[in-house]
Amino acid sequence: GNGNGSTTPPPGSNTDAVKNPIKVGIMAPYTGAAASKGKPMGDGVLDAIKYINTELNGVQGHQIQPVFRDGQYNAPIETTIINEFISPSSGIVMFTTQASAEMTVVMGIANEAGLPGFTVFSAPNITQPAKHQFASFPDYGDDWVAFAKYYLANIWKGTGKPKMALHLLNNSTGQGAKDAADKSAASLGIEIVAVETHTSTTASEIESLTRIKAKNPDVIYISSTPPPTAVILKNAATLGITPGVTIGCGGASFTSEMVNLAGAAAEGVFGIYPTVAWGDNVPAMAKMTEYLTKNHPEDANNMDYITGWAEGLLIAEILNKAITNTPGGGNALTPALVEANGFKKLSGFDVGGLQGPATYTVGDNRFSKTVKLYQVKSGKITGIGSWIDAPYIDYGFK
Amino acid sequence: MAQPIISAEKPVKVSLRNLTLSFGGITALKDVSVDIRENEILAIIGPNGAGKTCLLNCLNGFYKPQKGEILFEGRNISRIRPDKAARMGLARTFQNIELFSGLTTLENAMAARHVFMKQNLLTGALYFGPAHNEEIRHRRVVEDIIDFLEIEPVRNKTVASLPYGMRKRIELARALALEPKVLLLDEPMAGMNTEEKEDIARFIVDIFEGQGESYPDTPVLRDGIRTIVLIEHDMGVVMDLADRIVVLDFGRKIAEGTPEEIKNNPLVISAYLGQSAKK
Amino acid sequence: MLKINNIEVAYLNVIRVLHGVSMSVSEGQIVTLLGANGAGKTTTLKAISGLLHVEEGEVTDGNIEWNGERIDKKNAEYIGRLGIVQALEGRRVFEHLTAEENLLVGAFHRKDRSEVKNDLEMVYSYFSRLRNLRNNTAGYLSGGEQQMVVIGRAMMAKPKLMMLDEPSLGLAPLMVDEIYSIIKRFNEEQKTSVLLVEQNVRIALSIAHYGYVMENGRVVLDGTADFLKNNEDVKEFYMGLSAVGKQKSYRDVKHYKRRKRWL
Amino acid sequence: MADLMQFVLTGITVGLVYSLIALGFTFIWKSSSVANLALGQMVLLFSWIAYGTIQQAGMPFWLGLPVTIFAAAAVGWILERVILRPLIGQPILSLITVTLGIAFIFEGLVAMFWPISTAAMPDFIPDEPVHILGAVVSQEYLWAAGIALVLFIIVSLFFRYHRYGVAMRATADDQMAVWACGIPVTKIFSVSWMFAGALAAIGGVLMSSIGGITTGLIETGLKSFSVVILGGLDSFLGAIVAGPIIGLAENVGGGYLTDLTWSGVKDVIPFIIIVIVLFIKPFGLFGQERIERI
Amino acid sequence: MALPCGTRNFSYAADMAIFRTKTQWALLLIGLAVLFTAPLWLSFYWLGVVNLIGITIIAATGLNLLTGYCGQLSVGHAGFIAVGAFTSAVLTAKLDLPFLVTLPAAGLLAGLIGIIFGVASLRVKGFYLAISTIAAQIIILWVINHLDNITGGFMGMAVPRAEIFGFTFKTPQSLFFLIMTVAVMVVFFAKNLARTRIGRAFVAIRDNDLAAEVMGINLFRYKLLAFFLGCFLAGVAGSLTAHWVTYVSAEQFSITESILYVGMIIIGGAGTTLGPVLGAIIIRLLQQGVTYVSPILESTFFGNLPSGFTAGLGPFLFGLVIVLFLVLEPRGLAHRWNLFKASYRLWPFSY
Ligand SMILES: Nc1ncnc2c1ncn2[C@@H]1O[C@H](COP(=O)(O)OP(=O)(O)OP(=O)(O)O)[C@@H](O)[C@H]1O
Ligand SMILES: Nc1ncnc2c1ncn2[C@@H]1O[C@H](COP(=O)(O)OP(=O)(O)OP(=O)(O)O)[C@@H](O)[C@H]1O
Ligand SMILES: [Mg+2]
Ligand SMILES: [Mg+2]
Repeated sequence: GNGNGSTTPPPGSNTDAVKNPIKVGIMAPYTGAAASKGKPMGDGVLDAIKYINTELNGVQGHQIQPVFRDGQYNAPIETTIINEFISPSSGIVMFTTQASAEMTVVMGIANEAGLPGFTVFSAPNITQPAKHQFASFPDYGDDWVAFAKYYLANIWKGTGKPKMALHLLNNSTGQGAKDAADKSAASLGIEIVAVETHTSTTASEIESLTRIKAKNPDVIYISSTPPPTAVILKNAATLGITPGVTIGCGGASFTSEMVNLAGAAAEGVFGIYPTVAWGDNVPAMAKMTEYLTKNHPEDANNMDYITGWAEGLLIAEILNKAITNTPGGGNALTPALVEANGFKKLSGFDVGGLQGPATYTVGDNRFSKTVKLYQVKSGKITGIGSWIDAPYIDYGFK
Repeated sequence: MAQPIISAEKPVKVSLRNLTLSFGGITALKDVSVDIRENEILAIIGPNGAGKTCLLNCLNGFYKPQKGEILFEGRNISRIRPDKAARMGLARTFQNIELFSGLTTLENAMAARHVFMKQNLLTGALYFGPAHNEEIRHRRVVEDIIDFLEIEPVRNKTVASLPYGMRKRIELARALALEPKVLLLDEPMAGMNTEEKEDIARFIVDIFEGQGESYPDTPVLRDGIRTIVLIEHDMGVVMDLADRIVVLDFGRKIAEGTPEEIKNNPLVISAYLGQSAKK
Repeated sequence: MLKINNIEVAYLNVIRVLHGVSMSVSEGQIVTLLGANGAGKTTTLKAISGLLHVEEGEVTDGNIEWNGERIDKKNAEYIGRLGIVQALEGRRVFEHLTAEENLLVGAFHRKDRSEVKNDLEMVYSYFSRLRNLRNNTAGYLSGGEQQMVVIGRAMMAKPKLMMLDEPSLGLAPLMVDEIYSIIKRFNEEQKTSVLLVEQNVRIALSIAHYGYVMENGRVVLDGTADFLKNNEDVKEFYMGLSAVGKQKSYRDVKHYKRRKRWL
Repeated sequence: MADLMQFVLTGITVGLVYSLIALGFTFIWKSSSVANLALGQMVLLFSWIAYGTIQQAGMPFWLGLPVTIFAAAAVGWILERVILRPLIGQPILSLITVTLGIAFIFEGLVAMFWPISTAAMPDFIPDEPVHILGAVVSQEYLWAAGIALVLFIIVSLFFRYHRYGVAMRATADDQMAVWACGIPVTKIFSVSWMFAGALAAIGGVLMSSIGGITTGLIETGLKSFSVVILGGLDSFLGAIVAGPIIGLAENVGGGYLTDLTWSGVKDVIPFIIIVIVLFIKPFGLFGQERIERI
Repeated sequence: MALPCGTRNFSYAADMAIFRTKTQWALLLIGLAVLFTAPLWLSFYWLGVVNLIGITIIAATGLNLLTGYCGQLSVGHAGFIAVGAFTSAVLTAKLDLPFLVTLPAAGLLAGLIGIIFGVASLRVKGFYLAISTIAAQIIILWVINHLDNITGGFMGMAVPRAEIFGFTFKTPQSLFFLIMTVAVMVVFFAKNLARTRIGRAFVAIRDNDLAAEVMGINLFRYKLLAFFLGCFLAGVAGSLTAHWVTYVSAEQFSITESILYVGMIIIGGAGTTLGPVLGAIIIRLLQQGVTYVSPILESTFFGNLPSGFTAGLGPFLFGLVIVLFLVLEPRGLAHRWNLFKASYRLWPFSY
C-alpha cells in the first residue's frame, strides 16, 4: 500500500530518477482550546520543513510534503484526520501531533494500522507499553523526576525528607506528574504532603493554596499550562507563600507567556523545559530565528515554536535514516519501513542542539531523554546547568 | 327537544363542597358549594375576577383548593393531578386559547386521544402493526369530531396562524376528543359575532343531546355529553342554553337557580347584569 | 386624517389576506370595523400600526395615509410616534409587571411626565377595579381585569388614533357597557379618534359614528352607524338573534344538513 | 480558624466578581428575555480591546478605559442591529442559540486580532495585598467587589423606576405588545445591548487585571451562569447575593471537602448547587416564578 | 412524467404514510442504495467523515427528541455521550462483554442518568434547564475523571474494537456499515415516535405544558421519557464513538461539543426528523472545511494574512454560519425543504 508505488521507477535507477515528495501527516490544534500552544508549534514545524525543502533541497533530494491538518483539539475531528492519515491512498508514511491529548485520541487507530508517529509533548500512557507511537522528548512524569532530583541535590538544605505539594491540571498533563510522584517519591526521599488539582481556566487558587500552606511544604510542583500556572503563582505571592517556598514547574507550564502573565510573582520560579531557550548558542538557533522573524514575528520568544522547529528537524532525520536504510530509497518508503528503518534507527541525533540528542532505545519510545532546568531571573527565563537525565520509569501500563 | 327543568331529580355528577381558594392576599373562592348534575347544562356567571375560571381550575385539578372537597361520582378529587382528572372524564376549553400551536388541527385532537391509546415506546417506534392500526382507529373518531364541528378546511393547518374563532372551535374539538363525562367550557364564544355564536350554541346543544346514528362509531357524538358547565358573559346565550345558573361575585356564590330566577334576582342585576339586560 | 386606499396584504409573500380594503377615519371620529372571524380586521389594524412587518406580512398594493403622509412602509415605532396606538386582541398584558407598571409603559413616549400622573388617576377612575389591583402582578389578573389593563394602557399613551381590537372580549355585561361609555367619554374629552374592531355589533354601533363591514378581506358595506343599524343584512347576520323584537332562542337554531365528507 | 477566615474572604470577593459578570447577564435577560450565552466571550473580547487601547495603542488608563467601554457599547449596538433585531419574535431556542453563534464569532475575532492569545492587563491597581482579620486579599478583588456593588445599585434603581427600565421589562414579556404601544422596541434592544456591552467591558477589565487575559474568562462566564440561576434570572439582587454564596461554597466547601472527597471538588460545587437549587427552589432565591395561568 | 399535483389520499393509512408517491419510494431506495455502497467509492478519509456524521446524527436525533420535540433544552448532551462511551468502554475492556450487550447498556445507563438530571425539568424550563444540563455535564465529567480505577481517570482508557459474532469492526468500511445501520434505524424509529402518540405528547408539552397536562398527558412521565430517549441515543452514539476512536478520555466530551449539537438541530430544524440529519451533516462538514482551509490559507497567503487570521477563522466561520442560518432561516433547513416540497407538489400552482 504505498501511494508512491505507481510512480516508482524501476529499482536500480534510483539515483537519477525523479525523487518523489514524501508525505508526512502533521496534526496541530491550530484553533480551539489549545491553540495558544498549538499555533506556535505548528508554525515552527512548518517553517522548519520549509527551510529543509528550500535551503537543503529536502531530504536526500526528496521534498517533505506536509499534510497539515488542524485538529481543533477536538476528538471527533482528530479521529477523521487520523483516518485520513492511515489511508493507504493518502501516501502518508508517518505523522506527528503536538499535544499528548491529541495523540491519546488517535494512537489507538494509528497503532492498529501500524502508522508510526510521534508527539511533541507527551504523557507516559502514550509510550508505555511501547507500540508504534513515540515521543520527541521526556514526558510530564519525567519532568517531575528531573526536577525532584535537581531539587534534592542542589536546593534542599534541610534535614529529613523534604515536603512537597503538587498542583496539577486536571488532565494528562497533571496526571503524568502525579503518576511519577506516586511511583518514585518514596524511593527518591520526598514526602508528598498535598495534591491539589485545578482547571485550565481557573481564576483563583487561593483556597487550594491556603490548604497547601497549612501543610507547610518546602516545595510546590506545578504541572499545568501557562495561564493557570500564572494564577497559582500570583495567589501564592498574595498568600505570602513565596518568596520562601521553592516552586517548580513542568514543561507545559514554563513559557514566556506564563512569565508575562504572572509578572513579579514568577520571579525565582524553577521550570523544566525540554529544549534550549531563545538566544542560546546552538547550531540551529540562527536559521530558526531568521524564519521566525520573517514569517511569524508574533511567536517571538515563544518556546513552543522551538519545540515545533525541533520537530521538523526530527522528521527530516527520521526520513533521512529511513531513506538511507531502505533498499529502493525514498520512493520505496512505507509506514512500516519508516518505523523500522527511520524511527528505530535514530541514534545520537543532536536536533540542532535544540533539545537533548535523539536516540531510539528498545522498549523506550522517547527520543531525547534529557531535559533542561530553567529559572526566572529578573523576568527572563534563564537556563541553569546542563541537560538533566530523565531515565525510563516503568509505570506498568497495559 | 329542550330538557325539562326539574333539577332536583337529576343525579349529582360533581359536587363542590365549601371550596375556598386564595392566593396570598387574594381570595378567589370563598366557601363555594355547587352541585353539577347529570342531564343539565350549568352556567356559571359573574363579574370579571369573580372566580369563575378558578372554579374550573379547581375542578380539573389545576388549582388545589385550600379548603373544601370536590366529589366526582362520589370520589374526592380535590387534590387530583390534572392529567388524572382528564382520564376520569373531565375535559375543558380555556378562556385564553391554549392550543398546541405547533401541531395541526388534526394532531391537536389526536393529542387528546392520548389517554385512550395503548402504544408504547416499542410499538410506537416500529409503527407498523399495532401502532398503525391504533392510529387509524383513533383517527376515525377525530375525523368524526372534525366533521361535526365543521373544521375540515383547516384539518391539516398548523393552528398558530388560524383566526381566533377557528381556534376556539379547535379547542372544542380537542376537548371532545377526550370523550369526557363532564365538559367544562370557559367562555367558548368570547370574541365571536352572533352568527358564530349561533354555531357554537348549536354545537353545544348537539353535543349535549347526542347525534345518535349520524355518528355511530364515535360514542361521544352519538350519545352526547350529559353534563356541561359553561362560563359565558353573553347573557343571551346563557339564558337560552342553561338549565341552571350559578352566580359568583368576589369569590362567593350569590345566587343559584333557573335562568328566569336569575334574570330577576336583584343581587345579580346590581352585581353583574346591569339594568340594560332586563329589557 | 387616516386614509386607507385599496390595500392588499399578504403574509409570508403567499397567503393573501386583504384584497383591496379602503376606509378612512377623520379627526375625533369613532369608526368601527365589523366582520366575521378571519375577515381580516386584525390584519387591517396591523397594517395601519406597522406591526404587520413583525409577522412577516406586507402591504403589497395600495397605500395608507396619515394626514397626507404615506405610512404603509414605515415601521411600527415611527407610526407609534405619530400618535397611533393599537391595543392588541387577546389581553396581552406584560405578565411580570404590575398593573400600574403596565399602564406606565403605555405612557412611555410622552414628554409631559407630570400629566402622566393625572392620567393614571383618570384610568383608575374609569376602571375602579384596577385601583385595588394596581400593585398586583398582571399575569395573575382575571381575563376581564387584564382587558381593562390593556385598554387603560392604550389610553395612557394619549394617542391621536386609538385602535382597539375587540375591547369587549370576555368582559361581563356591566363592564361592557362601562367600557363603552368610557371609550365614548375618552373620545369626547380627549378628542381622540377611535378605530374599533368589535364583534358585539350592537354596542359598537351604539357609540360609533361610522362603520365598515368586512368579509373575506374585502369591505362589503359601509355607512354611518345609523344606516348600518337599520340595514337588514347587518341586522340578520351580525345582530342576529338579539335583534330587537323577534327574539328566538339559541336552543332553536336550525341544524344544517350535514354534508358528505372528503378526506 | 485563620484558614476559615481566608476561605470566607476569598469566597466573598471572588463571588462578587462573578456577580459583576452576572449583572450583565441579568440586564439582557430582563430587557429582552434573551439568555446571553456569549457573556464570557464578550468579557474576553472587551478585555482584549482594553489591552489594545491601553497597552498597544499606549493610551493612558483614564482614556483607555472609557474608549474601551465606548467600543464595547458600539459592539453591543452592532450585535443588536445586525443579529438580534431580525430575530425579534422568534422562539427562545433560536435566541439562545444565536448567542452561542455570537460566542463563536467573538472567539474567532479574538484569535484573529490578538494571536498572542494571553496577556497581562497593564497594572492599574497596586499589587500589595490587603490584610483583613488575618486573611489577605489582593486589591484587585476589592476593587472588583466594590464596583460590582455600585453597579448593582445603579441598575436596580434604573429598572425599578426609570421609564426606560420599566419599558425594558415590558419588552422582555411581550415585544409585540410593546410595539403596539408605539414604544421603540428596537431602540430598547439597542440600548440594553449597549449597556450590557459596557458592563461586560468593565467586568472584563477588572477580571483580567486579576487573572490576565486568557480564555479562562470564558469559563468565568459559565460560573456566572450558576450565579444567575441561584439568584434568579431576573433579579439583580439575586445576582449580587448569589455571587458571594457561590464564592463561599466554592472556597469554604472546597477548603474542607477536598480531603473528604476528590480533588477539584471546588470546581463542581457551583454546579452541584445549581442542581440542588433547581430541585428545591426552581426560580432561584429571588427570581420571579413563571406565571402559570390558564 | 405526471407531476404530483395536489397528491390526494383516499384512505387514512395512505394519508399517514411517510412516502406517498412512487417517486418518493424510488428516491428512498436509490438513497439507501447510494448510502450503503458508499464504502466502495469513498476514500478512508471521507469514510471517516461519514462515520462521524453517522454517529452525530444518532446523538443529534436524540437531542432533537428531547429539545426539538419535547422542548426541554439541553446543553449538556456531550456529557451523556460520555456516559455511553465510558460504559461501553469499561464493559468491553474490563468485563469482556460482547458489543451487542454493551451498546444497549451504554444507552440505558446514559438514559437513566439523563432521567436523574431530567427531574429538574419538572419544575423549570428554558434557560434554567439549559444551565442545569451544563451542570450535569460538568458533574458527569468530574465523576468520570475521578473514578480512576474504572475509567482510567484523567488519562482515559483504550477501547477494544466492536465485535459481533466474531466479526471485528476495524476498518473504516466495516465501521461504516455498523454505524450507518444504527443511524438509519434510529432515524426511522425517531420518525415513527414523532408521528404517533409519544411524539404528539412531546410536542404538546413543548407547545403548552399546562394544557397538555389538562388534556391527560402525564408531564412527569413524558418529560422523563424524553430525557431518557434523548440521553439513550446519546449513550448509543457514545458507545459507537468509543469503538470508533478506540480511546476515551473525559476531555473528548467538551461543552463546545454540546453547544454544537444544539446548533445542529437549530440549523437543521428543531422538531423535524430531517433537521438533525441536515444539521449534523452541515456542522461536521464545516468542521472538516476548517480543518482543511486554515492550513491551506496559511501556506498560500504566507505572510500576507494577518497573523492569527487562520486561528480565528474556524470559530468565526462557525459562529457566522449559525448566526446566518438563524437570521435567514430561523425555522431551520428542514422547514425550507418542506416549503420546497410543498411548492413542488402543487407545481405549477404555487398558491
Ligand atoms: N394564580 C393566581 N395568582 C394570584 N391571583 C390569582 C391567580 N389566579 C386567579 N387569581 C385572582 O383570582 C381572582 C379570580 O380570577 P378568575 O380568573 O377566576 O376570574 P373570572 O371569574 O374567571 O373572571 P373573568 O370573567 O374576568 O375571566 C382574580 O382577581 C385573579 O386576579
Ligand atoms: N401571521 C400570519 N400568518 C399567516 N396567516 C395569517 C397570519 N395572521 C393572520 N393570518 C390569516 O389572515 C386571515 C385574517 O386574519 P385576521 O386575524 O386579520 O382576522 P380577524 O378578522 O381579526 O378575525 P378574528 O375576528 O378572529 O380576530 C386569517 O385567515 C388568518 O388565518
Ligand atoms: Mg375567567
Ligand atoms: Mg382579530
